[in-house]
Amino acid sequence: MTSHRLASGGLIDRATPIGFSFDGRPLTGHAGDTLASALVANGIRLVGRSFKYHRPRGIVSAGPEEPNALVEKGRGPRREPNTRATTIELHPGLDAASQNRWPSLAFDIQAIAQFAAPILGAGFYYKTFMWPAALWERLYEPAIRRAAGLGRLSGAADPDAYEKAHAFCDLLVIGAGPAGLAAALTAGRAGARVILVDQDFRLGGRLLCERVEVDAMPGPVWAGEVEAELKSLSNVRILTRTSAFGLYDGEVGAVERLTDHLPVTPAGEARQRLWTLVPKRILLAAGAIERPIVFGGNDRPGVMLASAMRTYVERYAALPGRQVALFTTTDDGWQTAASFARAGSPLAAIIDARREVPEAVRALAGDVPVFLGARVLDAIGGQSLRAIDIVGDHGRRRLAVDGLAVSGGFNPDLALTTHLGHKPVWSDERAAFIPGDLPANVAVAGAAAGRFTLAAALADGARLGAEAAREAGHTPAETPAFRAGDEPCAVAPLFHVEGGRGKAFVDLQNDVTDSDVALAAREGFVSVEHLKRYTTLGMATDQGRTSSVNGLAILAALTGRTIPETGTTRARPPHVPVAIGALAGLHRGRDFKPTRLTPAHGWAKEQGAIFVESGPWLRAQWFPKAGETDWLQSVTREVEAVRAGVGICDVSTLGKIALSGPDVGTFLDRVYANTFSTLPVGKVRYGLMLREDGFVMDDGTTARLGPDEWVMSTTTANAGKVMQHLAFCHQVLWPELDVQMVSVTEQWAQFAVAGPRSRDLLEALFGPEADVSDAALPYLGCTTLALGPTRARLFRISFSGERAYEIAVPAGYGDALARALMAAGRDLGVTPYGTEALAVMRIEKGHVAGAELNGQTVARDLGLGRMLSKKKDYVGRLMAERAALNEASRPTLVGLKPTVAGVRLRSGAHVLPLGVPPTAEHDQGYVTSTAYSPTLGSWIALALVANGPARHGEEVRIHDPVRSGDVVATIVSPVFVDPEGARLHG
Amino acid sequence: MADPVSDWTHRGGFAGLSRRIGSGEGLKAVERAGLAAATVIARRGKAADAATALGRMLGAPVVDGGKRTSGGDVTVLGTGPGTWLVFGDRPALVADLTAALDGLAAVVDQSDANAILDLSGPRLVDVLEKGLRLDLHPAAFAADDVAVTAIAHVGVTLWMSDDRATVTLAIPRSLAGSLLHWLEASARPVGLTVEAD
Amino acid sequence: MRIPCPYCGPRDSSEFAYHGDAAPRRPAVGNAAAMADYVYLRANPAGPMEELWYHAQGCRSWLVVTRDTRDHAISNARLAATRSPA
Amino acid sequence: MRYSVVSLLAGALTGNRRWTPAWRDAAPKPAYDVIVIGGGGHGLATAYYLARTHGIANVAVLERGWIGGGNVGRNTTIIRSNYLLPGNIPLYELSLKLWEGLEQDINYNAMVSQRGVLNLYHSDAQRDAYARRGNAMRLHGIDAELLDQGAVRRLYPFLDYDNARFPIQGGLLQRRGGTVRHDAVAWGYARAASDRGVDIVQNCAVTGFLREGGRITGVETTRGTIRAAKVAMAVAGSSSQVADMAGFRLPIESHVLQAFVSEGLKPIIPGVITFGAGHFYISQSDKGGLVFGGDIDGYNSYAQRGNLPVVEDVCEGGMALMPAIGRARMLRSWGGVMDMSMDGSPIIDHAPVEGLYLNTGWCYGGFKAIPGSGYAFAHLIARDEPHPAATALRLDRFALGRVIDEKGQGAQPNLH
Ligand SMILES: Cc1cc2nc3c(=O)[nH]c(=O)nc-3n(C[C@H](O)[C@H](O)[C@H](O)COP(=O)(O)OP(=O)(O)OC[C@H]3O[C@@H](n4cnc5c(N)ncnc54)[C@H](O)[C@@H]3O)c2cc1C
Ligand SMILES: NC(=O)c1ccc[n+]([C@@H]2O[C@H](COP(=O)([O-])OP(=O)(O)OC[C@H]3O[C@@H](n4cnc5c(N)ncnc54)[C@H](O)[C@@H]3O)[C@@H](O)[C@H]2O)c1
Ligand SMILES: Cc1cc2nc3c(=O)[nH]c(=O)nc-3n(C[C@H](O)[C@H](O)[C@H](O)COP(=O)(O)O)c2cc1C
Ligand SMILES: [Zn+2]
Repeated sequence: MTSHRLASGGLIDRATPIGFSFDGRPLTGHAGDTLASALVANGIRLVGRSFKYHRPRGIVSAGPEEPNALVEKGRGPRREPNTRATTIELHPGLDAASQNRWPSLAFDIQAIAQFAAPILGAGFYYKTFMWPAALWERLYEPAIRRAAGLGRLSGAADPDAYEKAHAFCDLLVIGAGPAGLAAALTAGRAGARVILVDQDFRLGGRLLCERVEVDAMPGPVWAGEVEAELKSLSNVRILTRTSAFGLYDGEVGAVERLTDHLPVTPAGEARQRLWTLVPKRILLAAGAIERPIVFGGNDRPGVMLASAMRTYVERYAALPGRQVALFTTTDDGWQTAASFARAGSPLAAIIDARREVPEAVRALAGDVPVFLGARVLDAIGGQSLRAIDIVGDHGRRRLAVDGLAVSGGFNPDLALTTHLGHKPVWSDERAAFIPGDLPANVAVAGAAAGRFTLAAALADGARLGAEAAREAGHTPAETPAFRAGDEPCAVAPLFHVEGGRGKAFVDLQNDVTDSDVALAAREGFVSVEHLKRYTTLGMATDQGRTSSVNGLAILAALTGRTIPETGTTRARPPHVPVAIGALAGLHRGRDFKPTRLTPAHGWAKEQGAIFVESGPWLRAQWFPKAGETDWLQSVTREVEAVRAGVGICDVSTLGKIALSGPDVGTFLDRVYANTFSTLPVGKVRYGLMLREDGFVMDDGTTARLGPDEWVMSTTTANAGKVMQHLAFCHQVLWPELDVQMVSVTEQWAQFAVAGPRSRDLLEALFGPEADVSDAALPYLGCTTLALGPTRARLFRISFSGERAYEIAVPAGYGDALARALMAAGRDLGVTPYGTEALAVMRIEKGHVAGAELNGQTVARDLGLGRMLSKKKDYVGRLMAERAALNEASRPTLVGLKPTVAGVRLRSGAHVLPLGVPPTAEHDQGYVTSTAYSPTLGSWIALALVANGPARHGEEVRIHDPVRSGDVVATIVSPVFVDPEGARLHG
Repeated sequence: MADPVSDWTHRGGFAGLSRRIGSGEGLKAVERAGLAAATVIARRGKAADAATALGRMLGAPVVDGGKRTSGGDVTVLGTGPGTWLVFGDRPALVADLTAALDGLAAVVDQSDANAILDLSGPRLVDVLEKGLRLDLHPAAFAADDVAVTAIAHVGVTLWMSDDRATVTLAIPRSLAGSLLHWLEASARPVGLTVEAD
Repeated sequence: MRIPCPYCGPRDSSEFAYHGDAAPRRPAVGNAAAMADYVYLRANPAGPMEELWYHAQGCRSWLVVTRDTRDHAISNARLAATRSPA
Repeated sequence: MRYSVVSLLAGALTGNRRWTPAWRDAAPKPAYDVIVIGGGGHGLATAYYLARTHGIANVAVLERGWIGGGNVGRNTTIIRSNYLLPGNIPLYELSLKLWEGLEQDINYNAMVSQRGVLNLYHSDAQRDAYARRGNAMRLHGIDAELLDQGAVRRLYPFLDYDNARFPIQGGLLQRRGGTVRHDAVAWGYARAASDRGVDIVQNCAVTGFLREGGRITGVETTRGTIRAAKVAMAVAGSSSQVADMAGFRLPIESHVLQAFVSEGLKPIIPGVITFGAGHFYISQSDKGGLVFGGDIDGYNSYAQRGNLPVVEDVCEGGMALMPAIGRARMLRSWGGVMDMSMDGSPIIDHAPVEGLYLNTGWCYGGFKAIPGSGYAFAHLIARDEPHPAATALRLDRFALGRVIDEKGQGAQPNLH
């Protein structure tokens, strides 16, 4: 047995010893322990250092509200900083270390900070470090940053997996103490769908920590029986190790720790699971958190919440001290005296600030020196408590103790009810904030509602559980009356004992003292929110669970206001800190976003394609051949092959929308800037689509394959946006139009076949029966032809400027089509080409694409002004006609050629006149797209330049300071290759 | 010249993706390949008539709502107002629909647009809830309900068998690999078998 | 936030795309000033507001949703296509 | 009282009892030369520069709650001037220059920390867009560096370079960008303005306007009627509400943006990083918290809080960018109500009603603009002509088509 473990009792498994280590020291605990209880059982006091003054600190609580006992759990990439020792379930091999200290926990150099405390008061940094200005980033700030912070991240990628899940229920019960268990059982028995969550690994809440009986059973036994019955109900789901952390609109966020308590994460299992719970009703039964009292030296290791002391004794059979005194203002504190007495280690003294204590309460203590109407002024000690100074009617007195249990009242754990903006209200009677206005579907039970007795908790749970069941359409057989005692629970509020010599901490973790609160008040930070921000009170990892109320009570006293007048700060999610990994779940690394693959992806991979992310898609960027060492070499070869012979390119990623219905023509006339109602069957037309604000949204082609069979294509990037826009136009603007449309992007695999020999390839592909002659399929024609077992759509359109076609087949044949095209073109030297070659050729032809359709350009800027119909209304027309958008000085599309051959142009460079300094006033535009043109044997570019079309022939400066580029280029027509368009037909 | 058109193999979205993860027992995913499919969108004001015509074709009433109706080899899924996704085990599905719905609805071939998986097994619901933001409890989701929704950022159309033992997901075929990746990650602890085309 | 799609039932808001106030109606042809108002000016009320949402990952309907911008409470949702013309 | 090491030491020796309120908590007078509505960063800075630069000290800042309780006190503290468009750049650069001398000017350490802002790119197209922007900055005399992947790796070795869905190719770095302690900006300006005679009036909500003829001559408030020769509004997310009181509509929607802070950690992230393939940006506060954020929730809201799906979206971006933060825990999340404009750029202009001045449309980027905006707004109010750095930020630009649309998203505020 370890030094402070009781010989019997508790809910630990004495048969299962567990080895673990703290700061490298090997120790032993038991199954059922937390790290904190195991440390207590081993007599370890000093567990951490405080944030600012590096004061020695010990364990204060037995739950997630713990401000002090934060440790780094685990090693290497699994190291988890700031983990509360009070919530770590002990497991074999657990390796925990203290943090924020150097060189060691016992001897921490930065502890000298506490001697400078008078100048390190609240907000001191706002008042200094201003001179000389340059030293802030170089000296002061790095020093502050190093001293601040708590634990360390490993710096390596988190090796564990996380997952997410959704669940739905009639009633979500948060907290499985007596109130939550009673509610879940009542609603569950009635047949309601119940989810019961508790952050603990064992159900029961305070029942596990108190000597109480329910239905004549010891608390833990009753909890076990209820758990067994709940588990037998198929309509009830129990989630242990699960913290509900946030109330959102209609949803509750919770995080389940799946494997944190296991020595090693089983392969394939996630570490944690993020739950989104969607309940019809929520019952908050989260209990209450005990409130400490602020007095001198109240941070000494050994000073602990009275209920936490009891928890260690009753649940974990671990004795937090051998000479323990109690400082209380509550009846409940006296229960701790009873626990210690039962454990054979009666308290050294009881100091109750109240002058009168009911006899029944006094009886709990047994034969212990009691000081009524007294206070603890100072706790004395260094790394461990040695004595306390008390004052009272008897005068001043020093008591030698090694532990001090403190009970200042209870704060109902109501934060979740405030996440949607509702505020709790102060109750003088209970000396606590209790539920005020609540969200519509939320109820609160038990200690969380400020009803502090066990009987009340059970009754609340049963009543509200039954209510929720009824609301969900079930009839509870009867509301069970759980039998339990009504223990005394009076409180006389005491927040602060003035006059001590030691520092009196309000916020233990952030080292905020009573004098910091006083200083803030003096300096005008008298709004609670100002107080919080100026002193950082309540901003630590515990979010003020044990400090906020004391802080505002002290502020209230200083400013002559009541507590309700002073008000509370706003609580926010997450209620308990949640691993960022859990909030991300699966979606990291390559799973960050889904990946779309074209039907012929496998074929392209076989061809050795280099792929590029294109929005959600992966597209073949180029197809390197053996011996090619540089992308430009491959791309140049691909371009030359297309321009000289024939190439094929997978364009399946283009958005495709099927349209049908009598009003398609009218509809297209309204959504496109140019006219479509006149498009004959068998024809394709290039279309330009504007946003309503007049700027260009997208371009593409629409083909009319039959009288009522239209298919629109969009750019890859804008496919979703255009579909949504068309649905808007149809459903919101013109529901009277009889138009049907649906995306068919997935249905069709599509390949461009381009080059002077493209028709030859088609002839080989489709065979002699098919007529792909220019007469049958002229430029901008379209048709449907049999191809193998299917039918292909054939469009004669060209992005490259060459004679070109696009062939579409049902996606299941996409891979076959690629292979068939390669086979049919073998003798023609068919060359697969990727998006780079595609881009080179469109730049050579002056076709605009994503870089020019950047949402900042109007049709006129792109040289497409003549496409804007004057004969009809369409989306964007009126706004595009605004004078400012038609000024010649707007940057307008031009081509650029370097004056010196071989010089490279880069997109993003700006265009300036020659012979002027490179300043903003001379900025005349920028380069949008560049390529090495094998056809011209030169780098070329498209650019948007002020007055561009009027300046062909002018030499300009292409200024690219971020890449140290500065070259001269000539403004030319944006169409570099075949301006007459002869090749389209030839 | 070799006949380029000789080996036109049709490939499903999950082609080549068969696998077994862990015990393989918790969940079974079987690709349903080769189904013909079409989107049917009622002409303006003709949703009810189109539903009736679809019902006639199936021999079971079809409604304008998120419901599944099966008849013979054809399954009609309501996917939006006046819109249905129809699956059928017959090559002529699109032609048959076009004939049956003449003047009532647009019929658009989608036979190759979707990759379809039948999911079944003892841990079906446990795995699905890791991606689906829908309540599949019988009280909330009837056996003939259809949902168009998303799993792990992938759009899905979901329906189930009458005995609720099989849940079918139709997803855009380009995303088959991504969906499978989610499925693998989610089913790994319980085991997964994928049988693809 | 769960949006009660009239076709699909209640769904998580992340399935929807937002378009904002449903009150402005696209003006008739020819009126540039009215069009600029329609495109750019918003009442942006703090309180109940009718607004357009698109069920992008569901039935692909545009909805008119009545939602209070102060607390996100949704009191109604209907198909935009069935609302009366302006 | 002047703040310095000396005063700090003197304070310490006297038990810190001699400190006085940082600013006077004034009660409203019946009339002022200028009333500034809104005790956020912009309002307080405006008042300060009215007093300091234009000698107009008979000014009241009316704040409905406590100063700094709005967006100035809840943002991710990033400052930078790496803007693209000529309409925007001068104002943000003016602002950055003012940040650089702010602490000495107002005698308050707001912890202006020029630790560098790095925007990552993940594709050639994005690289070129950043080159365009970096070049625009350089033409305006602003520092900008385009880094390749190797250089980014040297700065931030723990980003996901090798297993990423959208691999990092490089970044645009502005070394002069960084962070500033948000609350200190409000308190520092309030103190400096108050020292120059400005009345800081808290718990005073403007509920209506006084008018004579067509002109605004004062305001109705929860603390009575107050007259003023000029009334200036700088109420951020509440702009439409206040405009409504004056009878006009704005090209503004109010949207909620969430922000997040982790538990305190030892320094790991030296500068500010912005993910280019998702919505995520992050820095580490001097206290050790990772301060991060992402996209707006995307719907109109005055609730000052957001929802879980966006929290998840932001964290997905975070883990995709830097999987080393998986075991860091999110400590707190909150929301702010932003004045999202129709082109994503701000407005500093006369209001359509005489006597009223308009400062709005800062979207989720107005913190960095506080000194510059306050300076330019004070100029407009004092001289009735726009400051040279703000000539493009006009209200009529929407009707005219002179929008300043950095992202090219058009009149859809939730996309900016
Ligand atoms: C989460 C978040 C992150 C952000 N991150 C950044 C960032 O990293 N970098 C950046 O540059 N910007 C950022 N911003 C934006 C920036 O915070 C805002 O643009 C800027 O603070 C707005 O100006 P302000 O400070 O004057 O606003 P606020 O501080 O909101 O001030 C407006 C004030 O007006 C008051 N008010 C409103 N109505 C009335 C009335 N009727 N009567 C009296 N008073 C009234 C309000 O109470 C409020 O105090 C962020 C914003 C948020 C919400
Ligand atoms: N006499 C007194 O002054 C006094 C004061 C306070 C409490 N009590 C006793 O405490 C008990 C109160 O019962 P109860 O059921 O209301 O509370 P409880 O404290 O017994 O149970 C609350 C449960 O909620 C869980 N929980 C809290 N927040 C959670 C979250 N966000 N997510 C998941 N789980 C969460 C806790 O782990 C705990 O198990 C009674 O036994 C009562 O006698 C007495
Ligand atoms: C840069 C920055 C850092 C913050 N750091 C912390 C912190 O360490 N701890 C904390 O509790 N809150 C922190 N906050 C959040 C504030 O507590 C608060 O949530 C925020 O200012 C919004 O106010 P509200 O939540 O009261 O509405 C921080 C906020 C900002 C803007
Ligand atoms: Zn829907």
